[in-house]
Amino acid sequence: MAELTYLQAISDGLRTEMRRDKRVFLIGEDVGVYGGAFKVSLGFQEEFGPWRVIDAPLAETAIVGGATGAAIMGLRPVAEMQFADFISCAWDHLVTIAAKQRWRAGTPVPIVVRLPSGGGFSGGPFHSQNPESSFAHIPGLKCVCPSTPEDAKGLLISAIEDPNPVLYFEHKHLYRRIKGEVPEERYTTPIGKARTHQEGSDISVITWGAMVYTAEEAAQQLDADGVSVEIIDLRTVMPWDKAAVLESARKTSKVLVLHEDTRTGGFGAEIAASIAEEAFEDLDAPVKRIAAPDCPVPFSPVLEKAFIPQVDDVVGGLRELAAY
Amino acid sequence: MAELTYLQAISDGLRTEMRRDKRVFLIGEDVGVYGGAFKVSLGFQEEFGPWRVIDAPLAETAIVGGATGAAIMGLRPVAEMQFADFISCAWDHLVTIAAKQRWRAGTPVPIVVRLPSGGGFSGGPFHSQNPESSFAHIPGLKCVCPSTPEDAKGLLISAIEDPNPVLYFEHKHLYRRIKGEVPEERYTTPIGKARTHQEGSDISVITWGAMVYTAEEAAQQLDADGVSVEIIDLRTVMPWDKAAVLESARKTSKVLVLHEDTRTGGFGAEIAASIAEEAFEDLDAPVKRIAAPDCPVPFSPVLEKAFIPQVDDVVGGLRELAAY
Amino acid sequence: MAVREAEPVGSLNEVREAGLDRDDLLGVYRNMLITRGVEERGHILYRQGKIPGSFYTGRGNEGAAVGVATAMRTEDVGTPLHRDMGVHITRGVEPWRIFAQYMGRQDGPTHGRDGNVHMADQQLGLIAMVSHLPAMLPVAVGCALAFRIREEARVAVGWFGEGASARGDAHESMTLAGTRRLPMVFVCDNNQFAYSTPTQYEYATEHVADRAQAYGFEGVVVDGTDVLAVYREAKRAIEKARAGGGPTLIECLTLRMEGHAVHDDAFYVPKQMFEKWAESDPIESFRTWLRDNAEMTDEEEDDIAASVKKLLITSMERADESPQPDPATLTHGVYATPEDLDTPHHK
Amino acid sequence: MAVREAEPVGSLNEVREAGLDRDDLLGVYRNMLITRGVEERGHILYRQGKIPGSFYTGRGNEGAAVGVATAMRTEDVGTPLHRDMGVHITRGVEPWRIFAQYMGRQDGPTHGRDGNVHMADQQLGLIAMVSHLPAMLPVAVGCALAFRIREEARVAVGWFGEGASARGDAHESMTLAGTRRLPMVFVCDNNQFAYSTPTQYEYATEHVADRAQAYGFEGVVVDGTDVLAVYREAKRAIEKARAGGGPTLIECLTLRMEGHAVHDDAFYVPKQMFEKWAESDPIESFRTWLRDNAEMTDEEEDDIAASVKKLLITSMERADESPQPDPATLTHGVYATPEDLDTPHHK
Ligand SMILES: Cc1ncc(C[n+]2csc(CCOP(=O)(O)OP(=O)(O)O)c2C)c(N)n1
Ligand SMILES: Cc1ncc(C[n+]2csc(CCOP(=O)(O)OP(=O)(O)O)c2C)c(N)n1
Ligand SMILES: [Mg+2]
Ligand SMILES: [Mg+2]
Repeated sequence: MAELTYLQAISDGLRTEMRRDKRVFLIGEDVGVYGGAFKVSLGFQEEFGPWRVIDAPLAETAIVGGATGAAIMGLRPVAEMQFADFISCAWDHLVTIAAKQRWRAGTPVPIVVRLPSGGGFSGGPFHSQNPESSFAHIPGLKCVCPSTPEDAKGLLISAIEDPNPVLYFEHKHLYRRIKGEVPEERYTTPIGKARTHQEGSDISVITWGAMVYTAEEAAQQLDADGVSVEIIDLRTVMPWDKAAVLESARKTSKVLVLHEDTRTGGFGAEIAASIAEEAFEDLDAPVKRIAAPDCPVPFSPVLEKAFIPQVDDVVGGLRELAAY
Repeated sequence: MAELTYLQAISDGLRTEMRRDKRVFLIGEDVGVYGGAFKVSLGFQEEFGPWRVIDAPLAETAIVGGATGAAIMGLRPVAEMQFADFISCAWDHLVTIAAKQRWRAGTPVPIVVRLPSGGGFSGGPFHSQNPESSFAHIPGLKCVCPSTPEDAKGLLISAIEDPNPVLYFEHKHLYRRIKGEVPEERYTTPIGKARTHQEGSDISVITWGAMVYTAEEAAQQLDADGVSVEIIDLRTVMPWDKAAVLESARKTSKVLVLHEDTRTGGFGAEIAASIAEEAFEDLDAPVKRIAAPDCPVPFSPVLEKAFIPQVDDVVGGLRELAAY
Repeated sequence: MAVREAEPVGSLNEVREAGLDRDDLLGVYRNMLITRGVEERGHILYRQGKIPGSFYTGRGNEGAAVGVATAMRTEDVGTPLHRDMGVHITRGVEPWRIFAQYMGRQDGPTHGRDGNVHMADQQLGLIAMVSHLPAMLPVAVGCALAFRIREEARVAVGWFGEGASARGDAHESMTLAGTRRLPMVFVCDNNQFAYSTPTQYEYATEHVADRAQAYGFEGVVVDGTDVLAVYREAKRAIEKARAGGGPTLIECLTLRMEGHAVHDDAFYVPKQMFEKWAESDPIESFRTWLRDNAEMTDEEEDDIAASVKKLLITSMERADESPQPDPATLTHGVYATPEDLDTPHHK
Repeated sequence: MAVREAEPVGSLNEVREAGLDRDDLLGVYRNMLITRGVEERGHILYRQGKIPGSFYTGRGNEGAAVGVATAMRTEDVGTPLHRDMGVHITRGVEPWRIFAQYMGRQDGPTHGRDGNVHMADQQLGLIAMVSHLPAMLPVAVGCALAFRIREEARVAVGWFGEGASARGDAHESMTLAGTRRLPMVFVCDNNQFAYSTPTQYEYATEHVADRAQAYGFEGVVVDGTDVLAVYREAKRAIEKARAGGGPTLIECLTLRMEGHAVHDDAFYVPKQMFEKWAESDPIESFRTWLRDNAEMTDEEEDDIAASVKKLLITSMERADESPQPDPATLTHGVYATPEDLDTPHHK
């Protein structure tokens, strides 16, 4: 085991697969000579050559559509968006072709799209978004959102191995801030299985990505109040581990769903609606949602703080639930 | 009052605005000489000339991005997608520019995008979709989904008048099947106000678009069982009339949310989650959702029937709720 | 701008040099007849109410589609569109499966999940089109990229209409293929209309092929009703790509001889255009050429016509026996399983 | 392919004919100094930790940006990008508001909601860019479309980088503008790198302007460090567009003289390239030209330098007094109200 940052764990996962399986290649803007905007693929072009680490033109449709074609020919493309925000330029290819080709024509499309996402560093409206909810609604796509270095590596390997299009959301705010033990060997983390980040008995928090740490800090404060909070890190949003969520909801009877994306129509709505429908008799309080407000992500630090759910917001929500 | 089809009512609304306000123009593929794939703008080019009824190149980004620019210059563009499905090609322009320009830079973008949507005629995976849920999640966009000829006209006029980007979903299956009285003069139907399609006291159905009629038929069957069903036609999905929905939910204590789009992460989740959160104490049963299953829209009639929620499915759901 | 305008094809000898012997030529003729026959029968089925939804054909494009497909090798791949039935036929898709597809039956390549020519047999090196045009071009370029990465001597062929040439997907595809000199051939089915829209609203050059230069490769315009000229140009481009010479854009000029789809009477196409192009019907032209240059006999001609007719009739019957898909399977296969990847392509 | 390569600018007389008198020229020089000064001061603020997020400049592009903007009339509109600070300065945006924008303060054009050059003063005929490149091009073409519909003698100018030229948005924009001959000028800031990516992976022609022909209009390449040559070409293109002559693509060739953004040391740019292009710094070149051709005196030069310096210092001070935005207003204005449309543009 080595202690790696979240970012190093992503690099490690990608390198592991590229060494193991020569069908795997990386394509994206500035991923080669530059090593990627965040240096995830630093040194990769030297190791794997220019045809397995491809500096693409500034053309997201060509990158994602091209990855689709290469996947159909038997390769295992990993496409990098420079920022998750730019995936909007390849929306059509993901929802129209990659998502539907298996069901429609029996053609699997095993691509991975890496999406540096999330805010917290004044990236502004177009370098901070968390678009996973939009994709989770499209049948045929998978969405994974690791929060720990260990899961970052294991889920990337699972994503590459998966025979479906997988959107891999890597949270930029965790890149260098979060460190953890990461096994050196190859391993996979299952897609569709939640992780209990911390056990508790009074309230469940269902969340993923950077919000796991916000929930953790808030839970510490609740602990001081004598309220025991369970944190479920969904890890993968599509498929999502409904069984684990319902189990936790039934145990605690009170649930807070927390995400960094905006509230209305966010994936938290699906989770809350499912719990409210399937654990109706077990709930002692309405399922509460905390998410970003319905507006773009602001640039100014004071505004961004008001936008991204903060520890205090979560503490407030948990206290409300505790008091219900 | 004249009796018009839903399609004629749309034409009527568009013609009314184009006659009244010379800032309004129509742009889309085949909208001019051909009168639009569904003939909504038949005869418009003769009346308004080729620069107010513009046959666009096959280029959805140019159409929607171009409409955005023209709107910023003070015009009131109405852009037609040949089928709603093709809006995926202009996703980026809607979510990146049109949706955010007002908040970000103080620049309103008063465009209307007309989206012939919905299934029921073997259009297959790419001519049948209902993509309103995807857009309803994006702050800054409005989504309207009329179900009656009267609302089709009034909401189109409201959409054109609205200073924001409005996605106007016109359901193809209603085009010629649904007729109704439509006032001849100009009028607006408010965006954000639901319509009680039928009053009832035992169960509320919250729905929109073509599903209003499915709900109506199902309600007739429940009536025979002695169960009184209230049908709320949301009419506009973003903003949605939460007050009206909560009021109905509180009255009946049992709610079914019904839509033609696929279930997981569909806008029904937002509605169900909101009701479950805000009317928690008033519910006598879990909020139930009926929607299309999580797969693309099939071509074959037998498959499509299994895909689009049918009267029997709704009857089943209502009976379950009634028995709860 | 300078593009090459391809010469018509001359003698049997010339064609032989390009790689087709007399038997091949009769095969090409047969494929063109099957192509048209499938679509004509489709029309009948449609009128009989057996085809749900809408219905599209490629009448007038049989030569272009069969010509290009004939120039492809087995190991090459392609993404044909709604005017390119001839590609499916030439690659060996059995007509009964196409009829089953039209009718939404279980034995169509998409098992009733999609309709029309939204289908393909991947074992035959074809990828099923989506409606969104020309979204298959980036996919085709991705195939070419895979061949380049693996250093395989294979070529990808991507089709697009002159209307769809206006979309960004065309540009990004040609940019990626051109900058990386990928083994890719772009085929533009220029049938002069995009639904009702004439070409001057789709592009502002004389030819779509003029654009090739803007991507650093060669463009050529060919009479799309001349199957052998199309074949020769496609062969040349495909082999050039295979040899590492980079992409080519081949523009096949035709007229869409019917409405955009079955409901459209094409009132917006001038009558004289139809009349003029009717004179160069690709099948009739090739038939005449075969008689004049390859001594096709009455007997041969009749044999082919009869065998095609029989094929079509039995195919329709067989298709009609195919069951409706089972609604219980509707949601199966939204996600692939690891076993799905266990195909020759994925080794 | 044939594009015109523009001549460098010659005498004062020639420039006068193109519409600039001596005072104008000193104004152009001043705008270039302010442009660079704003970005240099931005660097300082960034190092002082006063600018959140990242920070981008257009060093080396001052001549191109100011040159084009000088050729625009008040009633024309434009969509400048992240290398085009000179456009904002020339159109009259006050530097203190730009510093406030950089620092995310209330008085920046976006009130702290967006950062960097993601801003514009619409009253000055500019539209705020988004990050997504070149998504502002279709918007600019839409402005040109509005002018055409209303038959106004106005022109829209859209900027894009040579990297972003690879994206579909560029293609669809040029297609619509070219087929409809809209009053539109496309300006390519070709600074030879897209982040770290050199031009050969973005386009396969010699020049980006080679592509203009593929859209049926004229392309011209101009030395982007020669403000007067840029001005002349822009003037010509803008007036041609105004007169109904359709679009032009102007490619301004420069080198991006710093990293992509402040964190990037541009290790991938060969040293000699920097050295070579440093010799044709747009400001220094123009200063020399003014001394040689317009008899700019030491005194004039010092006056301008001093007034710019003063402007920048007071602007920074004023910006620093601007309050932080109020978090309570975060969600205001996601949707426009009817009153928002009550602007001159919307009558
Ligand atoms: C992105 C997209 N927009 C709109 C359509 C609707 N549509 C179907 S075919 C067609 C015309 C296509 O013209 P062209 O590319 O010339 O091909 P043709 O049908 O003439 O062969 C249109 C507009 C589509 N399929 N895809
Ligand atoms: C659609 C899109 N993809 C990726 C990016 C990330 N990005 C920002 S600037 C840049 C390079 C742009 O190159 P170019 O167009 O040449 O403009 P330059 O920055 O060199 O002026 C990239 C890739 C973006 N802004 N938009
Ligand atoms: Mg066509
Ligand atoms: Mg550049």
